[in-house]
Amino acid sequence: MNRKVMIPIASIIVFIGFLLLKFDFEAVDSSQALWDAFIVTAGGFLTLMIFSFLYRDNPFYKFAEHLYVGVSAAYWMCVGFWSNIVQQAIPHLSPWLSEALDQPFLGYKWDYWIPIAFGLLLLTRLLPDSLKIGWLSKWTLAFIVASTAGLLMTANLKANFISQISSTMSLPLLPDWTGFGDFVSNFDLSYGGQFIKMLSNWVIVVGVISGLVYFFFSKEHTGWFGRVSRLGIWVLMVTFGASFGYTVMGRVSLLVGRLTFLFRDWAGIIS
Amino acid sequence: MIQALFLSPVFSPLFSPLFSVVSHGLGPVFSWIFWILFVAGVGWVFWRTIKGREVERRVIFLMMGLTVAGAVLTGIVLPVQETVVVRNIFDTIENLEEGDKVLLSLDYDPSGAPELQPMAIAVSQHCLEKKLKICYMTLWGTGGAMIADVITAIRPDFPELVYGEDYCNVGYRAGNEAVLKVIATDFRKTFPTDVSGIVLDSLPMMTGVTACPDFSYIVAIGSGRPGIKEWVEYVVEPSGALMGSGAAAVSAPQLYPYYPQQMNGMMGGSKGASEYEKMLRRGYPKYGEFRAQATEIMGPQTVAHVFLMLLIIFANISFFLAKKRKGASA
Amino acid sequence: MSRLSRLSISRKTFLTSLLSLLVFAAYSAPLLAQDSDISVTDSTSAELEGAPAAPTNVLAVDHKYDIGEAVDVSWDLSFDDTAGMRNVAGYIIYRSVAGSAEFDSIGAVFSLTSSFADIGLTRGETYQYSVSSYTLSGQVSEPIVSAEVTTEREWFDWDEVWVFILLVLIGGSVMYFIYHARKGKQMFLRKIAGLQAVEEAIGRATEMGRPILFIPGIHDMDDVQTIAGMTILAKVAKQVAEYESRIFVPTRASLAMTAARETVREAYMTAGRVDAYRADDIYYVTDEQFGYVAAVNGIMTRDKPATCFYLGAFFAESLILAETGNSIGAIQIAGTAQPAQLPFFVAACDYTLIGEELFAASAYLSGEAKQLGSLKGQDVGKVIAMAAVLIGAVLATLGSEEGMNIETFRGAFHGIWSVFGGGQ
Amino acid sequence: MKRQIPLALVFIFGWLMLALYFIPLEGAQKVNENMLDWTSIIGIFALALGIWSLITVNLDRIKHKKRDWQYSFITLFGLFGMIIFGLKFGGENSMFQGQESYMFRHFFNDILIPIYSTMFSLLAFFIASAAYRAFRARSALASILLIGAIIVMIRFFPFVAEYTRPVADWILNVPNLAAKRAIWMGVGLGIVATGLKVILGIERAYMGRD
Repeated sequence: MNRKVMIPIASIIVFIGFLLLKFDFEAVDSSQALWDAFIVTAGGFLTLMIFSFLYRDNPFYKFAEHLYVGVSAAYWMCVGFWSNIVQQAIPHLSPWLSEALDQPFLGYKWDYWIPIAFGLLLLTRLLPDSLKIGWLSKWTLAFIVASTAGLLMTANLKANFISQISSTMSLPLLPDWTGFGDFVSNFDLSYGGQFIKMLSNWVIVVGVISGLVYFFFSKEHTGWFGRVSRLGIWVLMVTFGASFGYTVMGRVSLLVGRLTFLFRDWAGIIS
Repeated sequence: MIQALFLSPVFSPLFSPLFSVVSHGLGPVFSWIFWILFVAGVGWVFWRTIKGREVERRVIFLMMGLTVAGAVLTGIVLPVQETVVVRNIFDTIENLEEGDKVLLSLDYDPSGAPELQPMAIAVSQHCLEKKLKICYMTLWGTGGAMIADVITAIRPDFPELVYGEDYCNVGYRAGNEAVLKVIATDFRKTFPTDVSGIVLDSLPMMTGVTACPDFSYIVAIGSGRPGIKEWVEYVVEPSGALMGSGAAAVSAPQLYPYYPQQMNGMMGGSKGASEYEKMLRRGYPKYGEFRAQATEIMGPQTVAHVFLMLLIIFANISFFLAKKRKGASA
Repeated sequence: MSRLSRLSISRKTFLTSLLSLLVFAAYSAPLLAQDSDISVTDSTSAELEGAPAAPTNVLAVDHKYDIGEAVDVSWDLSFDDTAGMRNVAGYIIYRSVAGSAEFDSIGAVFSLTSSFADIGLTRGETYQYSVSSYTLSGQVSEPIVSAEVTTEREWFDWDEVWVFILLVLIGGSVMYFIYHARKGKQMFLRKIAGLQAVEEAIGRATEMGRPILFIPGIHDMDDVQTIAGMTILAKVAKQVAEYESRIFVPTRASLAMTAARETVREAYMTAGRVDAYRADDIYYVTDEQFGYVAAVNGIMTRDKPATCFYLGAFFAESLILAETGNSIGAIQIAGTAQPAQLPFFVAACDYTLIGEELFAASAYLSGEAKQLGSLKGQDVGKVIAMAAVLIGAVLATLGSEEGMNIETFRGAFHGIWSVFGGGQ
Repeated sequence: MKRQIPLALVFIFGWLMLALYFIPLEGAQKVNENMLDWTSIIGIFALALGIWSLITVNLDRIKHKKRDWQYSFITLFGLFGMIIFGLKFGGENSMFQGQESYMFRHFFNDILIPIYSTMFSLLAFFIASAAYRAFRARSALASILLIGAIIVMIRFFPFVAEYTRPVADWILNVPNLAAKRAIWMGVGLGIVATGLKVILGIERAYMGRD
């Protein structure tokens, strides 16, 4: 027997062995117990299959990957179909369809025909090319892209542009300033101190402006302009480094979650 | 015998400030084996670095896996330092009055759960200790399961809770930002019923709640879009509701700009969660260390951090050595 | 050089216009606030035994700029809230409908709050409001009644006037420069490192006989980043077609797949190689974020693309993709407007387009004059932002100093600030 | 015609959506809110195209016995299996209850979520290898990246944290804020310009030709 046959068979045997280990033979509801055992066993095996990708691509990873793709695609399609079409659109389109699909009819809403019509236009792509109406699908594309572009322009201008400007333009460059003498005699390096406050405001104002200069396209980045733009990219880089460092924590916690599952729920090593 | 040796007064004080070991781990013998292996592995990587060889990525993967696995198995717990950003949330809830309503939005899925679920649980426990009323909701389709898990986790501590009076779950509505836009002014328009179809008006705790600002405090715990940013944009800014948040470590830095104006506090990643757990533990000692989920995660995280820092240092040593060698040969 | 000098003139014009707008806003803001249908009702001292002092100056004003469904109620804080007994726990707001003397309680706010927005009213109806203060022990002051107010509809949302003005300014300059560029005006543009590498990277893939992988982000066509990614895909695909190489475009979103197919087919047609176009190389994988990542990882390790493009909206998967790409030795060019993912692309990819550069890239690559013109329009937006930040900082600084006669500046600053939505 | 109508649609809907933002009109807000519903309904039709593509690609692979064609069976098996679980028929006692079906929900929650979380947790490994490679003081920019990362990373250590924490917090709160704001402003401008180009029909690569 070659490896192509041996590996799947061996895996199935190991899987069933594990399943038996996890199966609670004293359970009242044996089908429920079987399902519980199956969930834990399969979860653990699939976890290991995905981890095996770290070593290299292999049949186990391929198995998990292909299964994942198929099942998740179907999952999102079913969820989308039931919640967006059946529960959302149908009850406003036709009493007959609503009844057939067990949904309460909620009254006609003509505007739900718009997406349905555009959706059907999209499906012209599925018709044979000889019909030559596939181009109708572009209407839908045009509709979605244009209306979301129109919506996003204002929303983004407000949230990303105006609100960022308005929260930056209120920073005094000399906070709590009562004179140079006071500044020197009360010099304080603590976090809430005047010096740090001042430094922070300067860094934000200078950082924002130099960052914007870095993004400037229509002027060559040379001379003083180049120096400011250089400062801008430095600020960006410090930030990127810092964000990267900050993220490590969260990523490791995900691994901890997985390994805890493996050790506790699956292998039962720790309690 | 061996155990007694490791637990002897000679050794334990040496390490007690560094870390302690929780009861469910594999015990001190294993911890020693683990630390020896860890040091040996790091030493080996260092040796290769000195000899000017790159460390292969698989070796890094293996070391990383062993480090975290070892730390999980030993159950290391490290001391936590509190910060004001987290304390603000704790204090806000601490200062609310009995019967006040809190809206808890869990906008994440199982991948965010290791970091965020502990926050949701700790905040829920705190609210219930203060006899506040909690309304759960989610903007993520997968969030319903998260809410169910949180409720299952807190129920045993509060057996007397009555659904509809002390807490309720309005569940998920599709529409992302649109949901927020609407509930900022009209809660019932989007959530006419709770998750199981009960009309909201028939739940005693929801009388008087017409819009988001009717909640004394909103805690949005989220890991992406729609999440905290959307809460700020579509609820806090237009309606002026008081909000605190819990963010995944990855998105926390970019949410800092909203603190303290738009949200009065933020828990960032498991670090923030473990801080909250610590505060909770101090105020309500019945929440022991063993039940603090985020605190448990912190140990392995820190060990992984040490490893990563060492890797970066080694990488730079090897880089400079290589440069020097190149300079010498040229 | 004449080109540059003309540029600086236009910039000056924009700065001046912006400044004058800001000053205008600063002066008009107080005027807007003082509306005619304001009523002033003076309160007398508390008549009820133990009750707190009542609030004063209760105003009810139709909420401007809406469809006529809201009224803003405001008042001056009770004497016992800020000073005096300091026992005010909050305020209760009552409402009555046109002439009826019956006031219903419609809401309450905490102490130190002096406004309330009543929403969900009927347009054209006349209402009257009254406000009382109350203490924790339950004593309520006499209610202070406002004048009548009628809800009105307006046709322009003046709350959003700044969005409108900036949209006109920025959109206008984008269109202006597009128009100018169309007329054949040459424009200087700085280099973007990642974009210059595109052609080289495609060439390298062709030489090595390996395919090219293009990921247009994980969002659908309702994200502008995806649209920017598609425009770049058009240029990349055209070059791929010319070099007779092969391109894979797995997508996470189904509409993005449709768009990508149109894009690539068009590119192949332009290159005159429509017969080489393979629709099956552009395919939908799954909506599941990490299911998609798992599949793309598989494609990378099995097909070993020599070049990987990641241009669009990315989330946590950014690093998984980039590291897997790195392990197969691919040249990687990434670009996204997600600030949280930029660090990973910067660390793991050869070239990264940061934020706005992603949107600029499509214009750069197209090389069309009208596309390039828009970049200059974007720069005008940056000048506005910089000017606003600088002016704001200077005004705030002056405003924080004591003893200088700068009341005018201060007033102007607060006006601008409040109009911009600050200080709320 | 084929070319003009989509461009006209783009123009009309683009300006309409833009204008509705500024008009306080019952209908305007309704359209704004409905737009999201509409997009998701159209998304389902688009998904049909997607699923169709997934099926044909996999069938093609099996038919031509392309590399790894055996695995296409697994994808198709998963796909159709899940679709069957997601069907709804047979009344209340049937095991097919659409998305409420026991098997449908649990298959996803209990089998696929583990894969999902595991994929996500691969990041812990990749972040290590990326850090090892990228954080070397090769150039001025790389050094700055390195410094930023190091300062923030040591803030988590219990002992040094006392001293490094304020610095790290400051970096995360101040320069980080400045950089993010600059990026956001740029992105805002980029989106406005791109949106405008889309509405004006200048940016239309996504629509192809013919």
